[in-house]
Order: sequence, then C-alpha cells, then structure tokens
Amino acid sequence: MIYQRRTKDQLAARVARDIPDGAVVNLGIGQPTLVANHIASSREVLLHSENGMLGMGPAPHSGEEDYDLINAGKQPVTLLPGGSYFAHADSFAMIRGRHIDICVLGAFQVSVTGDLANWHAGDTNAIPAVGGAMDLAVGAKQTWVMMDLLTRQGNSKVVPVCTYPLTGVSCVKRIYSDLATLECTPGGLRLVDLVDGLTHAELERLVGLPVMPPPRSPAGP
Amino acid sequence: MIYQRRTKDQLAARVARDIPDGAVVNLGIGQPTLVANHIASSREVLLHSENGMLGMGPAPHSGEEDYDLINAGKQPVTLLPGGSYFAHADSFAMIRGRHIDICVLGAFQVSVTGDLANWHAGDTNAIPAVGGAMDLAVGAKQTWVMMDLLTRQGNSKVVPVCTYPLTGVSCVKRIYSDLATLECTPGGLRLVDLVDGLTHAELERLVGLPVMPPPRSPAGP
Amino acid sequence: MLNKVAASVGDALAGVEDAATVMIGGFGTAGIPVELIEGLIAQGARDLTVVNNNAGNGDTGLAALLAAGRVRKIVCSFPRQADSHVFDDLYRSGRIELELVPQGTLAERIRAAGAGIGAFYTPTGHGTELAKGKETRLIDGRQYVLEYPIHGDLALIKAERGDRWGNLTYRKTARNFGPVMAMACRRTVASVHEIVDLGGLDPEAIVTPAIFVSQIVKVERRATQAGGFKQ
Amino acid sequence: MLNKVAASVGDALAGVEDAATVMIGGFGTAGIPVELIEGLIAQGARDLTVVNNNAGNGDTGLAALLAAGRVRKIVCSFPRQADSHVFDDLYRSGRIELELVPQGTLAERIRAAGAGIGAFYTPTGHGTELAKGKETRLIDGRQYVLEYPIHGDLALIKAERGDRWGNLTYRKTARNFGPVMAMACRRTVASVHEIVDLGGLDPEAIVTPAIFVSQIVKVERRATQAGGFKQ
Repeated sequence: MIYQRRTKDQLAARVARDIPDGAVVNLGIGQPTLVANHIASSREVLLHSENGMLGMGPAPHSGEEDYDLINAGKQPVTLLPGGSYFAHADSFAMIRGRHIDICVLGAFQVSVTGDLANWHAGDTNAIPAVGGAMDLAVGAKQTWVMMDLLTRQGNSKVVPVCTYPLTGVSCVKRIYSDLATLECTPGGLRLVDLVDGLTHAELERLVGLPVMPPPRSPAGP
Repeated sequence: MIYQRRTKDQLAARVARDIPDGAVVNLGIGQPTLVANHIASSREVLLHSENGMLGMGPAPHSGEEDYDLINAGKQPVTLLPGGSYFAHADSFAMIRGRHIDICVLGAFQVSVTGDLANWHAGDTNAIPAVGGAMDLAVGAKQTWVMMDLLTRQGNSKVVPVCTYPLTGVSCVKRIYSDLATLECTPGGLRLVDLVDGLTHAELERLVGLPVMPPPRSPAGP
Repeated sequence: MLNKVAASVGDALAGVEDAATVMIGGFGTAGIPVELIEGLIAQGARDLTVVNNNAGNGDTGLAALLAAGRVRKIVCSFPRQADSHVFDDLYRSGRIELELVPQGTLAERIRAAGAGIGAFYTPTGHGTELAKGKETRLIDGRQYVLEYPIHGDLALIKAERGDRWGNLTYRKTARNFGPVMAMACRRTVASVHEIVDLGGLDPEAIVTPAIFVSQIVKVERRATQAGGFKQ
Repeated sequence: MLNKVAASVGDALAGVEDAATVMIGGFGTAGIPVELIEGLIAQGARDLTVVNNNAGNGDTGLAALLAAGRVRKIVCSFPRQADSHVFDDLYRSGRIELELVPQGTLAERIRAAGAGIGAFYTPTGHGTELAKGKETRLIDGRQYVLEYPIHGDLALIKAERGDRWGNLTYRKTARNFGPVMAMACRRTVASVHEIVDLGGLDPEAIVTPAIFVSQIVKVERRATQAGGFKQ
C-alpha cells in the first residue's frame, strides 16, 4: 500500500490539533516551534519560553527584531498583550513545578515506556549541551515528542530501550511522528493514529515493536 | 557605687551608634524597632522588614495609616524613596542568604556562646509562636540582642546555658543591655562597654559569669 | 477564549472539598482575602487544613472560619496575637491541631511545592525544638535541617489588579505570601480590586504570571483595617 | 550616603582576584553584560571559573574572555552553539574544564546560594548521565537528585535602569539570570542604561532590590545584536 509521510507543517498541524484551548505550552527549540503557526485562531494557548516569558507571540516583522526579546531557540519573537517577563529561576519553577500543561520536544530516541533521549547522540567527540530539555521532560504535565519515526537509515527512533544518553525516564506521553501518533504507556506503545495508507501491521514492522490498538473512543490529550 | 540603667531610648541610641552607614538592618519587632528613631541623619541605613519591604520609613502621620503597608510587628509604616516591595519567599531568601548585615532582636536568654532563646518562655501552657525569629537569628550576618540584662526578679538573662527553648545556636554576636554591652565569643563573654558607675567586677557579680575585658582598641561592629 | 474571571465569589469557590488543604494569604492586616474567606465559610467545606502566617484576628476572616468549626489543623508561624482569642480557645481546648513553622521555612516550603523541589536543607531552626525529629546534615561546615514542601489544594489570595488570563499585581506589603501560595496549589483564586484589559498590566511588573492563577474575582475596595499587633 | 554608582567600568571592577568564580548574566543574545566582560578582560584576573548559560558566541564578550585564556572552568547548560568556536577549540584541546548543568538546575543552584539553602532535591536529570554519582532520594513516590548551591565571588549582569541604592529593573528577556546571579555572589556589578533618582523606580516593579547589588555603572545603549541560534 502507498502512504505519504506528513510534512513538517502537517506534523505541526497534527500536534496543534491536540492542544486544548487555554493550555500553557512550551515548544522547546527547533522543529516543535512550528506548532505555534498551526494553533487554531479559535483557541487561546499561552506559550511559555523557558528564558523567561509567558504569552509569547509570533516572529516580528522583518526589521523589527529586538534581540532582547528572544525565545529559547534564541530567535527574535514578540510578546502578546497579557504576556509577562520573569527571571530564569521563576521560569524553571514553572516547569519543574508542573505548571506547564504540555511541552513538545524533539528526540533522537524514545523508548516504549517513554524514556527520552534528545540531548546527546552518544558521539564521545561531540560537545555536550543540554539546555532546558531535562527540566522540561520531567517537569511538564505532559511531554510530547515530535519527530520522524525513522532515522535516515530507516531505523526506528522508537526503541525498546534507549541506547543514547537519557534526557528523562518515563516522561514521554505521546509521540507525534511523520507516520503515526503513538502513546507511551507502562504496558508499551499504543496507537493513536496513522497516516492514510499505512496499516497497523506495516507500522509494527517499521518500528519493530508491538503496538496496541487505540482504545475504542479515542482519548483526547 | 551608683549607676544608672540606660532607658529604652538610650539603649536604642547605643545600638544605633554601632550601625554603620549603608548597612541593611532588620529590627525585628517590639523594642528593637526603637533603634530606627536614633540612627544619625548623616547615615543612610536600609531597613528591611521580613514581610516584604526594603527601605522602610518612619511611622505615618496620624490619619495617614495604610494597613496594607505595615512592618513585621504589624504597625503601619511608610516606604522611603528607593524602597521596594517583594514577596515573602524573596524576603526570607534575603535573610537566610546572609544579605542582612545586622538584625536586632529581643531575648529571654542569651548564652555566653551566643545561643539565643527569644520565642518561648518555656511555659507549657503558652501558645507557641515563632514568626521570623529563627530565620533572622541564623540568617543575618550579625545578630544583636537588645534587652534588659536582668529579669524583674534580678536574675541574669545572660546565662551559661539557655534553659528556655532555643531560637538559634551560637548566633548572637552582641548583647546591648541597659547596663552593659557584651560580645558573645566562642571563649565566652567579652565586655564592650558599661554604663557610668558600674564596675567590671559588679557586672560580673550581676551576671554571675566571668566577662573578659575589652580588647585594647575597641572593635567596631 | 481564556477567561479566568469568575462572576462572583460564590462561583469562584464552587466545589471546594472537605479535608482540603487551603492556603490563605496575608500577614497581619495586609493581604487577607476577607471576601474569599467569607465565601469559603458560605461554601461549607469542613475538616480543612489551613496554611496561613497567623491564626486569625478578632472575629472576622480566618477567625470566623475557625469559629465555624471548619478547620482541623493550622500550619502557621505566629498564631498568638493580641486578638487571636478564637484560635486560642480552640487550641487550649484541644479542638485544633497546630503545626508551628518558622516564617521563612513556611515561605520556602510553600515555594518548594510550587517550584517542584522535593525537599531542601535550611539552616533555620537547627538545634531548636522545631527541628526535633527532623533529618539534619552538615554542609560546608554548617548544620542544616531537611524540610519538605507544603502542597495545597486551594490558595485564596488578595491581589490588586488582574486580567482575564489571571495575571496579578499586588499592593505594598499586602503582597507577602500571595505569590508563593499561588504557585503551590492545584487551584488558586485571587480577589482583585480592578480587572484590566489584556495588556493593561505592564509585562515587566506582573508579579504573579497567569500560569499560577485559576480564577480571579473582583471585590469592592474597602480600606484595610487595623488589627492586632504582635507585641 | 549610600551611593553604589561607579564612575566607570574600570572602577566597578577593581580588585577582582585570580581564581574567582564569576557569574555572567545572559541567555543567547539577551542580557549579556558586554561592557562588563570587556572590563574584566582589561582588569586582568585569570584562572577564573565562569558561570553562564552558554559558553560564548562569536569572538566578543565571553568568547573574548575565553580566547584571552582567563577561564579555567565553565559551568553552563548549553555550550554548543552555531558560533561557539572559541569554546569548542579550547574544549577539544583540553584547555578548559566544563561542568554541564541542566538549565533549571543551574538557575536553582544559583538561587539556592542566594537564598541560604544548603542543598535541594530536584527531579531534573534523575536517571541520566548528568546525575551520575549524585545522591538520589525517593520522595512521595518520585525520584529526586540532590544538588548543591553555586556561590560566586562576582556577578556581572546587564540591567536596564538603576538608582544609587542599587535597585534594578531589566528589559524583556534580558532579565534571565540577572536576578538570581545578583543574589548568589559576594559582589554584584550591574550595567544599566539609565540611572534614575532615588524613588524614580516604581517600588512595586523593582526586580532586583538594592540589597543584592554592590555597584552599578552606566553604559551607553547599543542595540542588542543577533547571535547564534541553538539549532
């Protein structure tokens, strides 16, 4: 059967669909920040940036960049009316104290029970850098991962046990990928949805792991 | 020989004399708050109140009381230009983090090595209340006690070992009393000054403890 | 649309459960959310654990909640005041439990709950009766006591201005415990004297960001009243 | 009279000792006290331990301090950036020591130093390489790692406005590590773009109260420059 991978924007839109009105969300850095562009205008979502801002708005118009107003990825952003600035210790108190409803992170690997590896690809020559990932992974009420399901070499990034250094243990609740949306549960992976044309059996073959069928009435986030 | 006890105001003035220009000072509640009235106008001292204020000013004029602006003793006060308000956790971070140069507290008993008892007179029937005394006692860079040297019954409030429940261990540096100023050192009490007419020998008789003579050049605070 | 403005105190306090831990802001006369306490009395929840710096003044506010027999236990630093007769009577007759906590440790334990800290070592209280039975540790030559967070089900706090997202500012020393209590509870209800449009609060001067607030309710400004002095 | 205004960056930074622990504010492009770092390079102290979220961008500021060979060790959360080549070279050639700390743990360890906390338990990093060898503890069903404060000798921070007592406000996300670093060091020097008269800052909106600041120095405003992205 023929199936089509979700594009990065389609994937971002898929994530955005599950973010409820009024949620406080941290979109980490890199690819997950695309999610902000796809939140329905009917929903009011408060974006938190760990460098000290709640109510983050979109990128400024060209020429209006203010490099004192940046997101965690160090890109210039804006602040919405109702937004606030605070210091780093307060910002991470929000994270660690479980006040962020959802954070969306990229990943190198996720285990079936929700262990996350996203800060270090295990290359001993690489300069390690962790940023706020470890705080976000264990601190948010729900941690979602957004990634391609397979590496360029075709290996599954969802694994029985992570082989890369961990970011957090049993912290990922959902995996939004280009091919399927999966839930990590103590009992293993559970399917949420598949791209059109991809079968459950084919998905299991790609990830090399059993995937439980979705519960009868699909759970919201 | 005849000697005269310092009045409460004379005692407050004696304490004030030792507070250097630019110091950050917490005057606790009750008698020590009198010290504020005696700080020389040539010195700028920042008064901290643990309920969330730095740069506390004098009592308001009658009729201008604002009960949203009170000191730790719950009396209406004012804020000087340059003053600031902050929350309780931040206020006690200042205290515990050793940012207060001097705090002045009352006491039931002080031991020769600087143990302080000032929150509970040991009466098992009494309702206990500690407030911020334990934080101030161990948190300030210097804790000074301001009290009468003797109880109404004539017993010394400076004791070999406190019999009342402790507020803090080895935390009092100086005792300013109606009869003498004393320093608590690991080696025991050391005299700083006496009221006119009181001899060193008579002081030792009153407190019932040996008191070392002052060092040759009297130490500043 | 995110709108945390409750129509009334009654609406804001619906559903408080028996045996809840309720944090109530205020220090002395300043920052007591009187209207919210009255609302809690009307709402009827009982067997409460209350966290507050004091244990009530006179016969209103927290004292009235105590007098109504709704409070099983109080966690505070300074229950004894000139006019704390309601608490005094309950305590002396063994009808209320008291956990006495040094004021800075109280604030820090509440912050720890809000900041996701599992426990912390403080020098405060070491060697005193209030540290009896607690773990201690020598760190860098100094003795510390291990203290645990205080989590709450509900915070009732008095703020000054708010917006529909729940951002708050306070007034003078009425700020006191509001900001940390708002962090530490599953639900935080704040009274404000003014509700402003979104963007009406300076983003540099918001003290409690929206993330910590569940509902705000406007109450009329009454001048804060004088109350009992500590000494 | 209490006057913390230094006449120049040079005056403000006199006497920094070799082997000092220097905390430097800033996250990405925002809040980097460039003029103070330049002043530190000119002052000449060496064998420094630097605490900063990053490890320098391009060839100016912290990168220039590193390039000058003044830094023995860096404590940070995110050294690797698009243009962190100065650090990268030093690190790969073994000429600088790196202590990598999760960003929230970094902020909290600095706060702990400022707030007199002896140590604290955080859930962050449990079960990861960054918690290797650290004490852990199960609290209320959750695993925590014991972390210790980071104390500094000198904090260099960039603020927006200040007064002669040392009160500070910040600008937008340039606030970041400034307030906690100011608490955690024996001496804190802040650059500001404006010095106002006492009372010129709103007491409700002062972010860093005077108590945490040793000296302030006015520097000309230059627009904050773009810098390396994380990814």
